[in-house]
Amino acid sequence: MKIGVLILEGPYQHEAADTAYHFIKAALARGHQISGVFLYTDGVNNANGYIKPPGERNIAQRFSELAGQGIDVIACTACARFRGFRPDMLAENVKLGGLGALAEYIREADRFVTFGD
Amino acid sequence: MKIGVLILEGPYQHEAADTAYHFIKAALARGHQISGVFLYTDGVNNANGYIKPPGERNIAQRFSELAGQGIDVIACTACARFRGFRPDMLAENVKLGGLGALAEYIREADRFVTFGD
Amino acid sequence: MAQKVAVLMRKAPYGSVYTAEGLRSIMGIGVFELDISVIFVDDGVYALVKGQNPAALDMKPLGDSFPMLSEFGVTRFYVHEPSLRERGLTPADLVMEAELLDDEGVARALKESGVILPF
Amino acid sequence: MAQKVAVLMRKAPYGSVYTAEGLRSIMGIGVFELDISVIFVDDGVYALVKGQNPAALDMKPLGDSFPMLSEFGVTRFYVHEPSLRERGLTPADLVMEAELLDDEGVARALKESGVILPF
Amino acid sequence: MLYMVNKSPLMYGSLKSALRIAQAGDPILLYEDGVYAAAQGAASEGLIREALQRHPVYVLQADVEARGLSRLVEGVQTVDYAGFVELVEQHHVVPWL
Amino acid sequence: MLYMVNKSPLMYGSLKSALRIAQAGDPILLYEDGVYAAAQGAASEGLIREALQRHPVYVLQADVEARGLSRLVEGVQTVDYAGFVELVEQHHVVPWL
Repeated sequence: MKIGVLILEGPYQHEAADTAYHFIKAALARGHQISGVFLYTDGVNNANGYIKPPGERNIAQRFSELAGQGIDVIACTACARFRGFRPDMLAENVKLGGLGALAEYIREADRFVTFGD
Repeated sequence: MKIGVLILEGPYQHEAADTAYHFIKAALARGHQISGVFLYTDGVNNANGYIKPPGERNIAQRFSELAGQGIDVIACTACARFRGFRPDMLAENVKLGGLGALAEYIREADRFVTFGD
Repeated sequence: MAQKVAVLMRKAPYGSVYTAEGLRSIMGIGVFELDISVIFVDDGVYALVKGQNPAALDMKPLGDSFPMLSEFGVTRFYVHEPSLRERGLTPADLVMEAELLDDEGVARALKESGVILPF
Repeated sequence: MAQKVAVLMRKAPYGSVYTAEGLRSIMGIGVFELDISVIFVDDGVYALVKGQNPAALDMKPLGDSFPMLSEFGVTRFYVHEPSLRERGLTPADLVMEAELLDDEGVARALKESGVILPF
Repeated sequence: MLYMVNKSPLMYGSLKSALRIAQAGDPILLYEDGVYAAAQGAASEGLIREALQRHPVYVLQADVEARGLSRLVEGVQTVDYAGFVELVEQHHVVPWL
Repeated sequence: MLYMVNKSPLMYGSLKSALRIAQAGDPILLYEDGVYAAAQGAASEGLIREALQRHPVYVLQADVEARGLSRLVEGVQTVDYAGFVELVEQHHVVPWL
């Protein structure tokens, strides 16, 4: 199946980005495809490549790794401007994009799951 | 009176930083002093000088302005590292600092108010 | 056939950004051949209350934007009637006409859409 | 005399960062001559439940850290007994001994501290 | 002590929980989404009427206006941000987040 | 439809609200802080027992373990992330955030 994912919260403050990651890993392990991961509102902060949590899980790196495996991970451009998130902050392989990407992930997906608070 | 302020949420996602700002302005207008504003957990994101919300209130600018008036505004260093918030992102006059600053604001304050979710 | 999407609004406006971003997401994806309905349940019904004025918060009013979604091809609006009633509201308190649904009606409206976007 | 601070824990651990940061804030400010008490109310009591194991979430366990706060000079721990009972828990389920308080006891503990830090 | 509640009463338990702890005479400030608790005719009206028997209850005006709340339960007092500060002058603060 | 609930039942109304809408047979997944609803002896036990009359109820194992929940209400089924995915294969998803 193709599964689309939307994330509405940033890293660490809420469990949403963690749950999304573990879900995506399990979906891939079961042979599914991910039509895309759209990072919306505070969710864009999960794409911040400068995240350096001493001795803890690195949430940005997780999404960067997923993107490195060829999964589309897009952070909302407008949300990024609201949050002072600049293109140079993007974790490797993650991109900025508009809501058209979300629409595309929805259209392509057999299932769509949102993680938030 | 001296009033200390703690903010636990970032900009835009929750009203906390808005309420804190309007409260601080009103406190100053009534002749009070602010012992300090400590930005903790996602609250550090209120200090992001790159915030550029097209046609909307600029929450980082608000805290930068308060800091420019001589009010101590400190964003938690450790939280910043967790969130990929680097020193170059700091809005003017806002500083990074440890929990010692929070302790100081508490010790000096006649009243202490936390804004969060 | 266009993919059906239900935007499920369950949160109150202004206290958090979700109502505003739910609205913005509808405008953003509405132009891309999706068949969108909007369902207001629980505190989500507050989004449609008349007379919202967040000027003192320096925010933009949200209520009046919902009727304008018809310009984006969105015309199906559903309100969970028990949620409205429990909040002391009637359809006359809302900025627009919407189809009133009971519990089962909401379940049906959700089921008709394969994709649910919760805000 | 040291300023009295009550850290008020009302939220459940792991679902959000507040428990972890409440804990960290106590260690961070505890070294600066503040007289800190910790009050667990509502879902906050879950922070003290024995046997927490977030290994599969790749997070650090929190419960066992609270007893260690005595190293930071924090020795007053209060648990709202009705919150505990409503969650099917007893003091034997907790990682440490804490003084059980009723509604009025919590109000009194809060009142004794001029500063409340809510997490 | 000033108990501050910022969540709506029908989806969140924070108002009920704050009222359980607050002692008679302690003022309650409803702000942000907490102001919905003061709405006339809502299922939460009984809770606020009970609260008014034991507490002064305030709502923050900017939050009331933002949400288009036109009919408030009788006895609830409206304060602006200056009034909020005045309450903080008079009381230590318990943010019931 | 798979109804997903991630909030604790005593401070948040989301489980109650989801159960009001979900139709008989719709599975309910408790995850994140939602897993507390499956705790034996909690004031929410009645709600879950009622839910079990009409719905398959699942809890996410990693979240249960993290929180040290040792006694679950009988009838609640535990799934790991793979089981979560399996539920998503079988049903469209309604995240009741």
